[in-house]
Amino acid sequence: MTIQRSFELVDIVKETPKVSTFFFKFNKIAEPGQFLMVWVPGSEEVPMSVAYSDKKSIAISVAAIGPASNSLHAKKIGDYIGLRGPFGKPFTLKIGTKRIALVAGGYGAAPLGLFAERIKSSHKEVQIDSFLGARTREDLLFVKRLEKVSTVYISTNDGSTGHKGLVIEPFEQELKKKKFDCVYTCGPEMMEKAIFDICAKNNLDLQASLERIMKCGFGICGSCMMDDLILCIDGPVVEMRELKRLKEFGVSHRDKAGVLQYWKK
Amino acid sequence: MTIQRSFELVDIVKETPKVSTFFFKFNKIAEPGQFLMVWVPGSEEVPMSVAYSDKKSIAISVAAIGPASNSLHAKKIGDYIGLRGPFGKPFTLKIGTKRIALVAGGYGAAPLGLFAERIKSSHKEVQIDSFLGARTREDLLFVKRLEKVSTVYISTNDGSTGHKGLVIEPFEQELKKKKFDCVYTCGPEMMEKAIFDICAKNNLDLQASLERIMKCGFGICGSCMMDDLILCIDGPVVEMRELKRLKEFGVSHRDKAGVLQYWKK
Amino acid sequence: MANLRINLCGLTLKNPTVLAAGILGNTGEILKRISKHAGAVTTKSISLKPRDGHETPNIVELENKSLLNAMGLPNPGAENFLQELKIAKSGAESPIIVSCVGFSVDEFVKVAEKIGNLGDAVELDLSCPNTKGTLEFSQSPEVAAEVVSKVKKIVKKPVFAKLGPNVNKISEIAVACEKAGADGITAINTMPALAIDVETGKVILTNLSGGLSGAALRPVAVRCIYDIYENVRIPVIGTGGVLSGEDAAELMMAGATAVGMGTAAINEGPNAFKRISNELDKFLHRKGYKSAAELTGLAHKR
Amino acid sequence: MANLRINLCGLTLKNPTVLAAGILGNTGEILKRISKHAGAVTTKSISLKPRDGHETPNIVELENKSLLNAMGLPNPGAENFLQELKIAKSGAESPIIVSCVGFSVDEFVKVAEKIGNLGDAVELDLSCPNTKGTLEFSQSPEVAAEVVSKVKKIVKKPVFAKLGPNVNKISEIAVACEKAGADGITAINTMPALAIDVETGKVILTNLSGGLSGAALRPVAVRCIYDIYENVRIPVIGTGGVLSGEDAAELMMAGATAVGMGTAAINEGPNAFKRISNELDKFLHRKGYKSAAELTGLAHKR
Ligand SMILES: Cc1cc2nc3c(=O)[nH]c(=O)nc-3n(C[C@H](O)[C@H](O)[C@H](O)COP(=O)(O)OP(=O)(O)OC[C@H]3O[C@@H](n4cnc5c(N)ncnc54)[C@H](O)[C@@H]3O)c2cc1C
Ligand SMILES: Cc1cc2nc3c(=O)[nH]c(=O)nc-3n(C[C@H](O)[C@H](O)[C@H](O)COP(=O)(O)OP(=O)(O)OC[C@H]3O[C@@H](n4cnc5c(N)ncnc54)[C@H](O)[C@@H]3O)c2cc1C
Ligand SMILES: Cc1cc2nc3c(=O)[nH]c(=O)nc-3n(C[C@H](O)[C@H](O)[C@H](O)COP(=O)(O)O)c2cc1C
Ligand SMILES: Cc1cc2nc3c(=O)[nH]c(=O)nc-3n(C[C@H](O)[C@H](O)[C@H](O)COP(=O)(O)O)c2cc1C
Ligand code: FES
Ligand code: FES
Repeated sequence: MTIQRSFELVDIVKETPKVSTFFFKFNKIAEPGQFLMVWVPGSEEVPMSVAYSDKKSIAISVAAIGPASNSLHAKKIGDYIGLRGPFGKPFTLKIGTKRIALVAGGYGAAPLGLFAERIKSSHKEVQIDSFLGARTREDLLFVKRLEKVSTVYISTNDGSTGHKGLVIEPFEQELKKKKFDCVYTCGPEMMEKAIFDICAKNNLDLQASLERIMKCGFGICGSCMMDDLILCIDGPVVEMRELKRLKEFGVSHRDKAGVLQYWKK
Repeated sequence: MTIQRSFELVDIVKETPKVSTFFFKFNKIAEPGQFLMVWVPGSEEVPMSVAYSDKKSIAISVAAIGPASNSLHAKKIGDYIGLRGPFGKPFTLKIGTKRIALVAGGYGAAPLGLFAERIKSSHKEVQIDSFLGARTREDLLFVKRLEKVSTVYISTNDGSTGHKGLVIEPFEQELKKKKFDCVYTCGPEMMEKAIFDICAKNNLDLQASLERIMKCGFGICGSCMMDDLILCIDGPVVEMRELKRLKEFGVSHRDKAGVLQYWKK
Repeated sequence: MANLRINLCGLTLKNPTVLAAGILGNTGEILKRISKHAGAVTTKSISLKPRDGHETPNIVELENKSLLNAMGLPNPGAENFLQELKIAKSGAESPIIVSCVGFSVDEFVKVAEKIGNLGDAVELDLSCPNTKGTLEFSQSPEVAAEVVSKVKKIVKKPVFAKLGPNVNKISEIAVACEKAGADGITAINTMPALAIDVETGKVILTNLSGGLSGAALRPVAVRCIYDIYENVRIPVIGTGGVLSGEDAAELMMAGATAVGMGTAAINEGPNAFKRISNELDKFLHRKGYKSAAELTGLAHKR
Repeated sequence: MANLRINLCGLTLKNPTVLAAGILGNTGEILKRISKHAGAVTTKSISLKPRDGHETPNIVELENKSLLNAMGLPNPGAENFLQELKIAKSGAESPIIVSCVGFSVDEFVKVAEKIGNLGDAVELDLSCPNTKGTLEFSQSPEVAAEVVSKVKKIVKKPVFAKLGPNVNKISEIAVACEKAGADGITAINTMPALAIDVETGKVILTNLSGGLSGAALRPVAVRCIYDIYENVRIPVIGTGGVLSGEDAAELMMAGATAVGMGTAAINEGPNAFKRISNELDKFLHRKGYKSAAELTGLAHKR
């Protein structure tokens, strides 16, 4: 039999003007950082990080920006949406961890939000500092959700709330005062690269969730290859040790044909 | 994957000059009366009743009489033999049963032996009378096995031991003295038919294991059809209620092409 | 309850499930028994002379409810089958499709002459992969068409051409059959395959190769049905790997009017038809369809 | 430990497992990584120009470790692939088979000219069922032979012709390729199939049909390999549904010299090659075989 492809959309929560969270009836539990391949019947299939997950349901938080994401935003409760997965390596907590930092840009707050909740339910002792950044106040995602389980530092490009500027700045600030056992980041690659540089300089452990074109989710299409990593299998979460040796991180990615393309700086 | 086809032959026990019991490593448990499809690689596949069965092994007791059975007798410990199954409906014990009779001809003692042992391990209170028949003394199968769990009545055609004559005679004798809640029989069809007639006359419940050509074991080949029963699925054990309405029982059977053939009387 | 009734070439099927040819269908009594729940029943493929079929082993069980078989068309032959058909007709609760097979065009005609008008429809098994020569009837559009048109001259009942997947282009063969007068297509027969017992290094089936059926065949069947539906106007009895009501829905959405089932009936016995038509009913209800017939060809709408 | 080494047209494979074309094989670094455990690695099928492949969804997961895919041959194109091949060659630990694909005979020749001599062997993908026209190369003995003989004139390395199951008679095509000079056959490619999402009534793949691979394909692959082995003398890379060491043994007993794996590598990642060659080793040991090579064609002995 075809492994069940489409699942009932049971709830939609508008989070920001652009981002909504879509809840589905789904019985496989995902780990924070894992992703689903999401197909709106009649449209394309694209990867989406898991934002919530329990025994009965799963959710993704999607920014409406192009054909695939907009077609999902056009759906109503009761519709059926194709889901495959969960795929990939999740964020992990090392034994003995006392304090961590989460640095999120855009919908990166979704997997990090889930990660923070999971930590708080099983490892209450871990201190979490969350750094959230957005263009403007109303684009900030999961502020309340993260406030429940962590200390939140906000930045907006336009200064409409919190620190005016990049999310990196308050992070560097706190870094001077606190000892983070590990930093976790999910967001635009250039932001992640900047975090990586800071962590490398400060000898801090890091896990970054990387984004690539993913047309299959498990090792076929070749678009997600990054050096000798297959990001859909070996990632999307990649650890410091690996990040350090990756020549393509922050430099280049592959297009749908698998041709190497350089990021515009 | 091909569901495992061949299993290691781990022991061979010579029971009579013609019959040996073959033990295999096998992890499915069979009920008494169920059968296996047994394939000696390089030869044919034929049905065989289960003679012993536990979590780790299964056994069949086979009379060497023709090509298929002889090819099995030619095998050694360590060889691999194809087994499929177990298939079919087993003998069953009704609630409240106090005394039963087992009537076996030839290798019919194998499934009935297993049945008697299973009853004794879970329903100690049930009284069992076993009627075993054979041509001659040395052809008698499972006398000791059945003596452990039942009262055994022996008949041989040549009178070399026990009653001289048919197995039916001591059975009819005991019938006069005892009240059997159910009779169970497995052996040549004409013997079963005779038992059936006696039971019908005496208003006794009966379960008979019927034999037909079985080329598949689960409803395809059409050789085991008997009226509207598919004996490999609906049998081989058939209850009184069904036996009464079967026009072909003791009368006709089907050949490999599915053509109706009448038993020579 | 949704309306499960189907019109197949003028025959009324109480539900879309059909007993596929070659399984359980060689005696009148069994056909009658299965007709209680199946929308139609197909007989074993009947040849001119009785056939014992291939020596055992003739079947391999595969994982995931799939099978490999090389029965070799065991059947009592047309003459002996007259009596079985008579029994079947006396009290069958759904239409009887008489499957005919031949080892030459001429033999197809002779079998059809003998028994083709005694059921409610005829199916021509042009695609048995397990006997020498029989697969070829459906590997050439010309030969397939010749069998269909000659049988059509004799048989007054609807004639279905049964095709197999092991061809360059199944829709070409279907079109040829339609042009030759076929009233419907049955698709698909099994796919040639082979299994080896690695413990002994021996090919399992005495016939060496056999036909793959069941779950593994379903995606191939759905593709064939989809292609045929795009190219012909006559109805299709979709067959291949239907093990649940939703599987049946999938074949219908691909273009099937009715749905044949072989392996399901092997795995589960005659009860399969009741269970699967119940499941189909539930599916229709859950999704708000009023009738099973609405499903046919649904996936072709854009 | 049994001897797992295999000689394939003069190439030495450290074990019989081969990364099949189209999976994981589009960058030099990944090919290198997989070559650590696989006996040989096949590149993605490379066309003359870069191809994005079909729009997603391009894959359907089926029960029982089977897949349906219609990737549409995404690949960076021959020119861009030169660099990847250079990286792969610098440090690959097993032979690299360069898979070439074309949409005309001429294009096959051009791709082979550009990259055919840069690996250790060439495989001609004559049987991709998911792009218009590409399947036909292996559906006609003449066309298949033409591609093979023209490429043979250019390429100094062993040339394998990759065939698919969706033909009337695969052994005929294999014989034609052998006569045209092919050094080996790769069999089989995926089987055309289709899947519909019953909840929405929509065909899942954007390309509509796709190719069936994995467990469901294995019995078909075993049959094709068995047939080909009976009819040609050149070695066969058996491919289709190998998910365990015993599956690999089955394909080898049917006639394969080496064993390609696609779906296993998808299900499990690069680790599949290590696991399956370990399992094969254990199987050989348990059954008392001294070398993997002994298995090839074993099931043909009576
Ligand atoms: C691991 C991972 C997790 C992600 N998680 C989220 C998330 O939680 N929320 C969220 O909103 N987005 C997420 N994305 C991004 C998402 O996959 C899409 O890139 C995004 O929705 C934009 O696609 P679009 O078609 O709407 O718009 P555009 O960006 O305009 O895309 C144009 C076209 O490019 C192609 N395309 C773009 N991105 C991808 C991609 N990543 N893979 C394949 N094809 C692509 C498609 O054909 C698309 O139609 C994630 C991506 C990855 C790799
Ligand atoms: C439910 C059932 C349980 C059985 N249990 C036992 C048992 O426990 N012990 C035992 O010794 N025998 C049992 N038999 C009988 C057994 O299946 C064979 O009939 C018997 O072994 C004789 O086969 P043969 O080839 O040795 O000899 P022959 O009787 O000479 O047979 C000649 C040929 O006829 C065919 N043939 C004969 N019988 C069958 C059959 N039943 N099905 C298919 N083809 C057949 C074969 O092609 C065989 O080679 C059972 C039969 C059935 C139906
Ligand atoms: C054991 C077996 C015997 C079959 N015999 C015949 C036959 O005699 N004639 C025929 O047209 N098809 C025959 N078939 C093919 C089935 O009718 C059907 O087309 C095929 O099995 C696919 O359906 P399924 O997956 O539901 O089994 C046979 C199939 C099986 C499994
Ligand atoms: C996702 C996917 C992509 C494939 N792409 C190609 C390809 O580009 N060229 C090719 O010759 N075969 C391709 N194939 C076929 C495989 O190489 C292989 O022949 C087939 O999948 C059967 O093997 P498997 O069952 O081990 O997967 C592809 C198969 C899959 C599953
Ligand atoms: S998403 Fe296709 S290979 Fe990773
Ligand atoms: S044994 Fe074949 S139908 Fe019963």
